[in-house]
Amino acid sequence: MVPSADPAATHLAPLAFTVPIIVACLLLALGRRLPRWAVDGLATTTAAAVAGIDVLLLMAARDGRVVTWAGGWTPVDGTTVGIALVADPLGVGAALIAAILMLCALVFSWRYFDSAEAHLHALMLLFLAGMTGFVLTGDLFNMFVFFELMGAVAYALTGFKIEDPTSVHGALSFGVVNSLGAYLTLCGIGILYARTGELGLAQLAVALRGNPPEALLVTAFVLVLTGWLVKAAMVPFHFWTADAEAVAPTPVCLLFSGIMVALGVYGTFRVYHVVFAPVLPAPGVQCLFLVFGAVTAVVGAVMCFAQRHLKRLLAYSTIAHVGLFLLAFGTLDAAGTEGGALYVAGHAGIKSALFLMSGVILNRYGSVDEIDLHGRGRHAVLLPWLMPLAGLALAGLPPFGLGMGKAVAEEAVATAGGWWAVAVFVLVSAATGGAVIRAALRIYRGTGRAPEASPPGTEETSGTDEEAEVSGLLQRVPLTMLVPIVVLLLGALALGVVPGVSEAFHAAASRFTDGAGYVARTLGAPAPLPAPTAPSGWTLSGVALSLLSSAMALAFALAALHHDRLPATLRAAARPVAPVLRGVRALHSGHVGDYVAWLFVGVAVLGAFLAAGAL
Amino acid sequence: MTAAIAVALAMVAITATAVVFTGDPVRQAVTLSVFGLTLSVLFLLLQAPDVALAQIGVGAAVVPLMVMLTLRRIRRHR
Amino acid sequence: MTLYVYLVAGWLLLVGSLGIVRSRDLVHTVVCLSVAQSGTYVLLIAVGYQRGATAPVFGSTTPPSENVVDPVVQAMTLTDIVVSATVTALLLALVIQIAKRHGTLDPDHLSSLKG
Amino acid sequence: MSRPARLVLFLVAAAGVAALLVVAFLDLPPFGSPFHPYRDRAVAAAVAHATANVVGSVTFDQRGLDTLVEETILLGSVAGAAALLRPSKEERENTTVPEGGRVLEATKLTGYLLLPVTLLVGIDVVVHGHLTPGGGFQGGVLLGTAVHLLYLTGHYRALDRVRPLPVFDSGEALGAAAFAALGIAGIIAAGAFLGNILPFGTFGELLSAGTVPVFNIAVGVEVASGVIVLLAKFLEQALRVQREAVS
Amino acid sequence: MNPWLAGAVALLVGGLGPALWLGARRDPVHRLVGLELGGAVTVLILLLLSQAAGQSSYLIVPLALVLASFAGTLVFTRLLSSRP
Repeated sequence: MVPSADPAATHLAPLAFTVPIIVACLLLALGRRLPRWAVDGLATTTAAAVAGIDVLLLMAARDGRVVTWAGGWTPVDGTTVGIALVADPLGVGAALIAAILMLCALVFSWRYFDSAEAHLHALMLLFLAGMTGFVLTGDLFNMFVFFELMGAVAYALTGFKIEDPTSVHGALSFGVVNSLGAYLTLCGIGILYARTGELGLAQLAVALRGNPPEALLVTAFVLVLTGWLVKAAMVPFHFWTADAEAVAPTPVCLLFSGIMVALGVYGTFRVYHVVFAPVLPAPGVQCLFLVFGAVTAVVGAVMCFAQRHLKRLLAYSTIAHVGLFLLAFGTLDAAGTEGGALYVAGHAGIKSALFLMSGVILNRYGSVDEIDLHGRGRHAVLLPWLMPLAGLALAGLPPFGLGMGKAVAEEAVATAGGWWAVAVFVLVSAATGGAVIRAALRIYRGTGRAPEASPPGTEETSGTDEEAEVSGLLQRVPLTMLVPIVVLLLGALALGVVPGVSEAFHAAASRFTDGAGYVARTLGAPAPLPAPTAPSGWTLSGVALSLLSSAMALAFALAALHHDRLPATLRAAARPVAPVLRGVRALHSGHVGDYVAWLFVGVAVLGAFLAAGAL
Repeated sequence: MTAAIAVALAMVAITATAVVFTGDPVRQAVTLSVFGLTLSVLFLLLQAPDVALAQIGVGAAVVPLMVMLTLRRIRRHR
Repeated sequence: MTLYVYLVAGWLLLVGSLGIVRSRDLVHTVVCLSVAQSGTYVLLIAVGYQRGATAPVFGSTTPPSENVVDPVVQAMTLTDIVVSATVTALLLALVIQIAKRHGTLDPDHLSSLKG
Repeated sequence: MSRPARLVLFLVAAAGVAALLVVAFLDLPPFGSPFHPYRDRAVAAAVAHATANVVGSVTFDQRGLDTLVEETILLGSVAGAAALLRPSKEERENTTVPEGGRVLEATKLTGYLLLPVTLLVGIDVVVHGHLTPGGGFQGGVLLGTAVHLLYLTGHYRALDRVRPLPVFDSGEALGAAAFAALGIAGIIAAGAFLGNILPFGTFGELLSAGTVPVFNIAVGVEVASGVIVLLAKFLEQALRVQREAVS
Repeated sequence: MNPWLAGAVALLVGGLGPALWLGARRDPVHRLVGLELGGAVTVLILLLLSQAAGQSSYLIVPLALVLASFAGTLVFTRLLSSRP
């Protein structure tokens, strides 16, 4: 008999996405008749309820996994026709982050979009349902369907500000690239199904057991991963990200950047650990993610530092951090996964708070162009302190949770990749943090030279014509916008200081990397516990590196603000960088045809890389 | 049976190519409907009447209507 | 035959994508995306085919037998068709708004997002 | 990137992807082979639940979760498209409905005749979804299309009258909600989410397959309403919404 | 190959082929002729295929196609012209 937790706990997983679906239906059916406060209240309560369900599920899954067979098709002798929902701590943790971010986003939007009917709220709840289902399901095709739900709703949310030309343009690029990625994933699923006749992750693992690493598996792995990696914004699948995240309504950006891209990383490694780990040699896969992770991190960091459009800057910093997630999870071991998961959680808090701050700036000053806003925020009270602090935290300032994740991940990638991977971690987080600090100092302190009128027709997106999201600019920041920012920052701080966090993440990570245990538990066989390894947490070297990257972030920011006062030799050394930067920027053309061409380049290179490593 | 499937597949591939290489969206919309017809024949040949029905419903009426209404809206705007 | 059948599926996917890359009109782009998606229908349905078998529909007269094609891929394709129709609708809605805001549908002339 | 550069980049990459696909296809079981393990189990499971259309059984009983999410995609997309096609700030909706174009009398007559036929066939496809090919989605699309024969035969005003949008807006949402609620009813009655809680009945009869026909009807209502709402939004954009004259 | 199937193949080549040819060339109105021909031929092919498979339940497919292709053709006759 399989040890199962409280039988009531098995009903929690389906409820976690069915409840928001039902409430979204009610909002769409009654939306016209309900007053605005009722719509806000209902949506917010639902997000809170989902968070509550996630917490209960997390407690039930603490010591293992909660398996739910939809339709009651429990496997007999290891085979079944049904779909399993498999809740393990890392997956439920991701769902919980999504629900908390959704709660903050909905509270933040109480003063938002006075004209919109209940559509925005219903779409947000459906988006939450999609994200929750994606992490809970244990079936490959079901993952695809939830992925499409996330996608379809996300396209509509991105283009929600129909008066804004950039908004509809970014949404279309997002829609085309993301859909094409999903179709490639479906091809991969079809190939796997033809070979094995299975769709469940656990069943696929059983069917492939003992298979030699043949060409079919390489192709299937690459194709299945394409969709997830497009969502994760890995270079060269990342082009849609900045276009979509820079133009979506702020509460939506928060979810895209805080958790949606991380779910792409989650899907990638969930599929690898459960299905492909026994049949594709680990060194090749590890090498793949080290290389692509590093390239993604560097491209994201460079593009981030080069932006003046605040939301675009944050979007590129997300791409940079995705590169770091890939480096950490790409170690494929429990330590790296623990670091990566902590990093994702810490990043969710900090980056979401930063996006909310950019929303406040947009609605107060009517622009998100850092140059144009020079010194405009001198009289603000709280944000001049919070925004640079968040910038430092993004660079890894202890004791924020992001810093702890960074420290743990650095130690793991040093073992797997070498010192250069640690250097990438430090430099990339310093650059993204530095860009935020630079913008904060410019906007709120007026540091650096005042702007000259920029020549018209420059080839970059500045953010001066961004459409504000409230009717009339705000005179003061309302509490409903301030509280989510503070809560998110405090949450990120708590992650790094509350004792036991590291242990819990380590336990979750060792479950996540234990594919054999996942398969056994899902199909009803007793699962051997993975050998316990020692959790890491804050270490002396980790704190030192985090302090280093925070200091470097500050230095980068000041150097950018006072570049005319830098020594001439330093400026001469930086000169050859300019054409390279121009070249990289020119690739981000906003042209959907370019993006699709790059998508195929990515698939081909991934395939070649993996084939070289595996066969 | 195999011969019939082979012929239908060739027709699907040729029509799809014709749809893609038709640059003008108005003309393309008509050819897209023809493409939908070839797909439904292929599906029935492969013993999938459920799928053929869905393809007919979506491909023969709903999608062409959406595309043509979009084009009309755009033409009116210009 | 095996390679031919699956190559047609792959061809649809690739030629649809080629259409997106070459496209000079966003309506054309959206239609090409749906052509690319039809490659997945053909792949899935072909995977489920069995020579000499009939549809997995027994009706009230036919006695249930094992000699039917795979119903699972057919259910998957149905989902895929629904996704295709809805994504097409969403993208066409976006195209209408792009035409209004930019006055053009040629992707070469859309320049609001660069760098 | 310039057009030629983009095309060359794509063609080179696509050749790589094609190579990946070909090597995978060479390893697949031959086309038409009898290797379908999931099929064998699915047919047995469908017969056990007295569902004659195995595709229906897979869609609503065995893999009902996929379909719940699929219907949610439809709901979200229709709501999303409606939001994207709302009249923007500087636009207004024309209140005078254009009565469109000349249509041949014969076409009009055929349209009138086919409207009830299409409706009946649509209902038949929904109701017999668990027995014969078809189901909620296929029938729903036919139903949603049928109503638009009115517009296509030149009676946009008539269409506007027989199609009170708020009703269909709610109908779509309630159809989707019914699906999800049936899922929860499965927890309450059978202890399993989306469980098949009704008596299975006799194989091949109208009242058989347990909840499958109920799901079919819920989906049929949702899809028919969804198609109507979606096309209504496109029709509004094409025929009624106009930029406000600058005064 | 049973005669029904042979007929279907013949129609596929001799009927649907020319329809594709018409439906993929020149201006929209010419293509529409191809679509109308294709719709009619496809209905026949689907009828023959139902016979060939010996499954009367397949007949719902050509029936649905008759209805949908009537609507589909009207879409173009109505919207290809310049009137609303």
